[in-house]
Amino acid sequence: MLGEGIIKGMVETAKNFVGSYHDPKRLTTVEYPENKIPAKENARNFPFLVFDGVDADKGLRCVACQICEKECPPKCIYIIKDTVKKPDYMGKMQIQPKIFDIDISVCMSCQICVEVCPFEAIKMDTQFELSTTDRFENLLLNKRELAKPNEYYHKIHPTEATEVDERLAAEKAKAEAKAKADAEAKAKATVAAAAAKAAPTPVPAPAK
Amino acid sequence: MIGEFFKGLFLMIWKVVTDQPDPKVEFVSVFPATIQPIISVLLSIVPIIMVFASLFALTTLLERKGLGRIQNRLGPNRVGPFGLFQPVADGLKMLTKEDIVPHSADKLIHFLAPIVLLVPTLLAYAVLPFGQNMVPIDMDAGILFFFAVGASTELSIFMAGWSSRNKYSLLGAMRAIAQMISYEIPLIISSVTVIMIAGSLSLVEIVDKQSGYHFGFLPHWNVFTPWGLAGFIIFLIASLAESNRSPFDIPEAESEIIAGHLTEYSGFKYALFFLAEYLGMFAVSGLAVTLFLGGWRAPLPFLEIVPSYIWFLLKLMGLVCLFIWIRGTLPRLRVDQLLNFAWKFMLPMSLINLFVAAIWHFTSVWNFRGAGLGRWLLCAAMIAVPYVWLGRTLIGNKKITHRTYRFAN
Amino acid sequence: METLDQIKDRIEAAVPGARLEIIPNDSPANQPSLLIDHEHAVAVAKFLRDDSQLQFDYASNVTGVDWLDAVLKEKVKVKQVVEGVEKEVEEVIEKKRAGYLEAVYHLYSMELKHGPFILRLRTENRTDKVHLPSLTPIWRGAEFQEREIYDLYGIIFDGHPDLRRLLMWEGFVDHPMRKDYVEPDDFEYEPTPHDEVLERAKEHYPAEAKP
Amino acid sequence: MISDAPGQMGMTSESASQVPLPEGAGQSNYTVIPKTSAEGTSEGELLEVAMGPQHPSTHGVFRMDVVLDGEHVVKLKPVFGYLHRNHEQIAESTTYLGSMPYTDRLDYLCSMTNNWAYALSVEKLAGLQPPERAEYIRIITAELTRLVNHTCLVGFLLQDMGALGTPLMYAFRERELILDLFEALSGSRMMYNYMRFGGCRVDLSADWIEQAKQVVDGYSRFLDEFEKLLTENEILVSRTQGVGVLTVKLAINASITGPMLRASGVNYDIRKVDKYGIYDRFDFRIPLGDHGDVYDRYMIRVLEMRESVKILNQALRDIPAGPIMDPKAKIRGFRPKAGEAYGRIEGPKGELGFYLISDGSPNPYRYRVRPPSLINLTVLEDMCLGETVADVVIILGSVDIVLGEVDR
Amino acid sequence: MGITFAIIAALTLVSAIAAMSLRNLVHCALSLAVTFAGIAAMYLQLDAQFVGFAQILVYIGAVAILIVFAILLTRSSETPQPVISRSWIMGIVIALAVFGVLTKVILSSSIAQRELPAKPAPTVRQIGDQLMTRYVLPLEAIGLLLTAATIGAVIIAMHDKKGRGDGGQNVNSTPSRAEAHQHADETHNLIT
Repeated sequence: MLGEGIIKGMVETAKNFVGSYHDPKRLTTVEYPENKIPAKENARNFPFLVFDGVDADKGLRCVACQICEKECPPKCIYIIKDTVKKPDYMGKMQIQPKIFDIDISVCMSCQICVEVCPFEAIKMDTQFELSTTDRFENLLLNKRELAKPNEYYHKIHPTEATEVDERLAAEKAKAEAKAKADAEAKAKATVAAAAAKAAPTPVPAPAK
Repeated sequence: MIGEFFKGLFLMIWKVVTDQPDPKVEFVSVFPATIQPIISVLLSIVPIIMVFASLFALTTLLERKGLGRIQNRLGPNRVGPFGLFQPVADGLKMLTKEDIVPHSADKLIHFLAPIVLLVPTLLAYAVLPFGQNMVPIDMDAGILFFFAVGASTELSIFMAGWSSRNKYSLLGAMRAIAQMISYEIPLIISSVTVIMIAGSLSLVEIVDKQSGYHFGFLPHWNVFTPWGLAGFIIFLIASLAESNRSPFDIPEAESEIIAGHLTEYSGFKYALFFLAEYLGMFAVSGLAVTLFLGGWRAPLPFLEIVPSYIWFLLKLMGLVCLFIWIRGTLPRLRVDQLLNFAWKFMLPMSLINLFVAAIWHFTSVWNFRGAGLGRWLLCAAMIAVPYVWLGRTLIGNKKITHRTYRFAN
Repeated sequence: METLDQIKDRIEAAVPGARLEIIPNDSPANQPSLLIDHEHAVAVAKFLRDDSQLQFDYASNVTGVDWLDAVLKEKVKVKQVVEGVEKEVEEVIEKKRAGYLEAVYHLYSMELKHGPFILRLRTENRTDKVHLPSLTPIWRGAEFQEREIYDLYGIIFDGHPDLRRLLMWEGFVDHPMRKDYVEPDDFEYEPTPHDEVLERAKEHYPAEAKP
Repeated sequence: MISDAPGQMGMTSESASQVPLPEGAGQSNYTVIPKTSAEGTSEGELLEVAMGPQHPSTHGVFRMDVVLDGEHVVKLKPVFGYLHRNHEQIAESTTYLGSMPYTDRLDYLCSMTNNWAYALSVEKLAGLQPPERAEYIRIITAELTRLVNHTCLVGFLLQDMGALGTPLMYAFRERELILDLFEALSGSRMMYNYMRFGGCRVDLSADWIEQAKQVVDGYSRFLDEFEKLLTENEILVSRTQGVGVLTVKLAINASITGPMLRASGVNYDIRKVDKYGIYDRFDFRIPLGDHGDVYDRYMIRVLEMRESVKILNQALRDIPAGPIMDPKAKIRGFRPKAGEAYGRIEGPKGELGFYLISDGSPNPYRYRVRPPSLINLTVLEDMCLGETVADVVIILGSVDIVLGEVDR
Repeated sequence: MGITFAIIAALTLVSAIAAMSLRNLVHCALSLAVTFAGIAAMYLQLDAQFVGFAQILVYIGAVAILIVFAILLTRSSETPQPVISRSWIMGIVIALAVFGVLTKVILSSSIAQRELPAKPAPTVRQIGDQLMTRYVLPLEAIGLLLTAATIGAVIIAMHDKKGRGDGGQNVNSTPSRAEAHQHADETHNLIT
């Protein structure tokens, strides 16, 4: 207690001083505009809307179910449903949002919209250089600005996107299979009905 | 006329570079006799201000870079290559900032305070021997002059703190004055040892007394004697406190009293305070170099070909780097601890050191075999024993201990 | 730790005249609580703190709850003679309940390391009879929390050493955590996707809010 | 304070200023209170200083109205509410899940433990049981959070002591590594929103566990370095020992929790008492101080970090494979049965509890946070009386507050 | 009697008058410091370096600060008195009389008659030698006096510290929290 502690401390800072020149582990700062830390795969910033295909208007996965709008804790999502169904990129008729706005000055990047979305339509972006000069107009993103292709989603979150695609494909396959089965069943039913019609009098299973 | 002018100028520069005596003579004689004294004075003043002002700029950069590296950061590196123009940018920022004077402030004193601080600080440079043939005034009572002008800076800090009409400023000023007065005493007493041994108040003579080498390599600097080492350390600690540097930056402790007496200053006036503080630090380090580190003398005989002022500046910058290093490491003391330390440790130690220096002086007549070593050890022991004792009592009074901790499962 | 019933009996023995009621809790947490009356609250609290087997020396959480006037629906099994046969029939009885404010204390014991023991105090109504005895003299830890309840719910704690608003500023009139609290509509206008704020701001400042 | 009787001469009737005023300083902001006879013998007058809300060392927008006698504190009143946003009201008007991201913002240095405390309470309310792997993940993240919080706190404390950011920078250097881990796991560096009722949101990868092991290994080296820099430093020791003493009795009675309580010598750690999660499976000890001063609070945190490293080593070694969500848990349409629950955990700052009352609707009827930072401030005045201004700053630093939690 | 002297003398006089007449005590103290500096400058002009520097060191560095501290630390006695005393005529008469008497005495004394000696060049070494040889007894006496004063000051300061009650460590004695402490004390002994 006669100055050794101070000397020890001085030695420690001297070590760090020298270390900062040869030990890159010590120097954690990154000179930002020139160098950037590569984005982590799980990183999230603000939501965007995924669309399939090439046309952002057609391919939007969002069907304007408004669950995210309800669940959003700071209420930064604003959706107005379109009144008519439009064909999506596969040609299937869907309701799409007429207006889909996200106020990213309010959004707190919590990812709850992503979790509650049953259609895998809204995902988190990693883009963070969003500063603008107008905090009202430029930070209110509309549907056009929010829509990003599925390829972009694959680029920023490869693992997750692949999983999502697989799940969607599986669901689709299931749905198709179901539709097929339904169709077949329907067809059968119609056939049966037709057959039944054809034979107006219920003929009990012929015992003959 | 013009030819002579340039010839004189060239001769002066050549003499400065080669470290020859009286460099100004030829150049000054070019001018008419009536203005010669003024020219001569200007030729002494302008380089001092230029050199130390640029040294100030360099040091702010060095400090920020060094602290950055100590803290594992890069430090400023945006303005110019390696951030070299950062001080310029800082200066421009300071100058273009609005000069805010609080509504209820005492305007005149608020305005005068930075000037009153800066002028004595600059005056202190008048007696420092920067090189073999470079001393603005070789005053008979040089060191006394140094301390006299140093003492008058306290008043300006009080002026700054009081005139701002801010509670934090006033607290800061009171702390600053208490601290500076307390540490002036060990500062002066530790330099008295050197004066006593050298037998002169003139700084030039003090440097002259430190010439020569033991065994051909160990210079005759005061720091290599027991009393000199102790005196140097005491002087260094006291000068840290005098220049309000960490760990004695209590007057400006930002976590307690915002910025102390500087709280209500901005823009150019703040820059002046800043400048004066750094200049004060250089001056007091320069004095430490002169008193204990052999002034402008080279550390080894064969290095004497390097101009003397280079050695002075190198030693000065070495001390400044030490200050920066200390600043980057240590937390700040509390006011009462600071004063306790000054009065209960520094003052007795410096008095003991004075006594030891006297012993050293009288034992110089010893001429038996091993006298040098015996003298050295005797003096060292006479310092070390009170150091340990005083250190223990200082700590013992506050019941400070190494602690062990219990653990529960 | 003893069960709540045992503790209740012991308190009744120790503090004669105390009117206690066990409030059940249906959630899986199974943390029933004890409602105590105003007059004996401090005595009961002191008993809980000082009793050697309980030693609830630590008031962890103190909070308020606002219960509005409500209509409670209770299902009661009633024996009825239906078609000549006596049967148990469920009947829904509607009860009107007057609103009240409630202070809830979660007590633990640092000494014996058990808990929680939940204490409830209820005011008589939500408007004027909102006084409760302060338990800060027993547990200093309740000091800021009772101030907070006073601030946000408007329960006045008698015997609190320093009952001032904690979070809202002095001069604020309402109690913002009450269920019927109406947000003021004089905030600074900022366009939001919903623009609800704009609508309300327009009402408040008809002249200024027009863009 | 100007006497109205003109003939009355004497000291008390004069202008009450301690210092002669500069001319034209009529509306000065000085408030000088003449000392009452009960308070002391010295003739000095008291100076009232408002430290904060824009003071550099109040850790946010916190204000202390301090009355000083010279440099000594004779009265101190904390003033809260500058950051008040009625968190509880917001939570009561949103769904159970919707207030999870808001809990991140309570104590923004330890979002993970906030998440856990809230999830724990809701699980108690709804009767959910997270699977084993999720419990392990929770313990890993919570202990990492404890490291982050304590490291930062020690850095801030030294910053308050005037160490010019060096310890703070070292602390932040290490915190950065943990934040990288958290970012890789949850996607965000501070606002994790990671836990869910009945489990966790994302699973750990094997890669992540390896990285975490490296960070944890490096941490004890960092702690050694940190302690070398500071623990024996004479200035630190003399500034902290014997300063801001909190007695055992007062600590318990004032509901102090967390490291502050243990620095006063009370063996009460909810990890041991409640054994929530699966803390009973881990081997760790609770460091206890004997003096209850700032130094003890500092050292307890350093020692707790070492214990956390121990827990982390065990957890990262033993973590089993398996699901991370209770199959009963629902993300959409979560409506717990009517009832109430109080769940609490040992947060890095103390007991963090959530009290919930459900009325069967998707929103909680009552949602209450028990903020350890606020309640630990109860004894601030008691600790500061008689100490100097410089000590007030470090005592406040050693309490460890985050204004997001104090003001909610 | 150069122009330098005139400037210094004027500055000294003006600041001395200001020190007497200004209403703000701190301004007075600062003016007094300027006066001290002026006197030091005069010493320097007379080539008395040591005395000049000692004047600065002692008077500006210590005495002025002492005055300022005294003003700050004592209760303000800034009474709003009129600047000019009612009996100013009497004051002027007395001042003039004193001035006249002093002038008379000085002019009639032997100092005024004596020839100016050749300008000495007293070095610091000479002063030191004189102090240590011829004036050693007065020096020792002054030293003793100052030591006694220092010890006295220390004793007074120590007494004051004790009176303050252990540096304010005694928290329980403050009334604002006594109540709260009572609650804490009511609790039983606890836990280790």
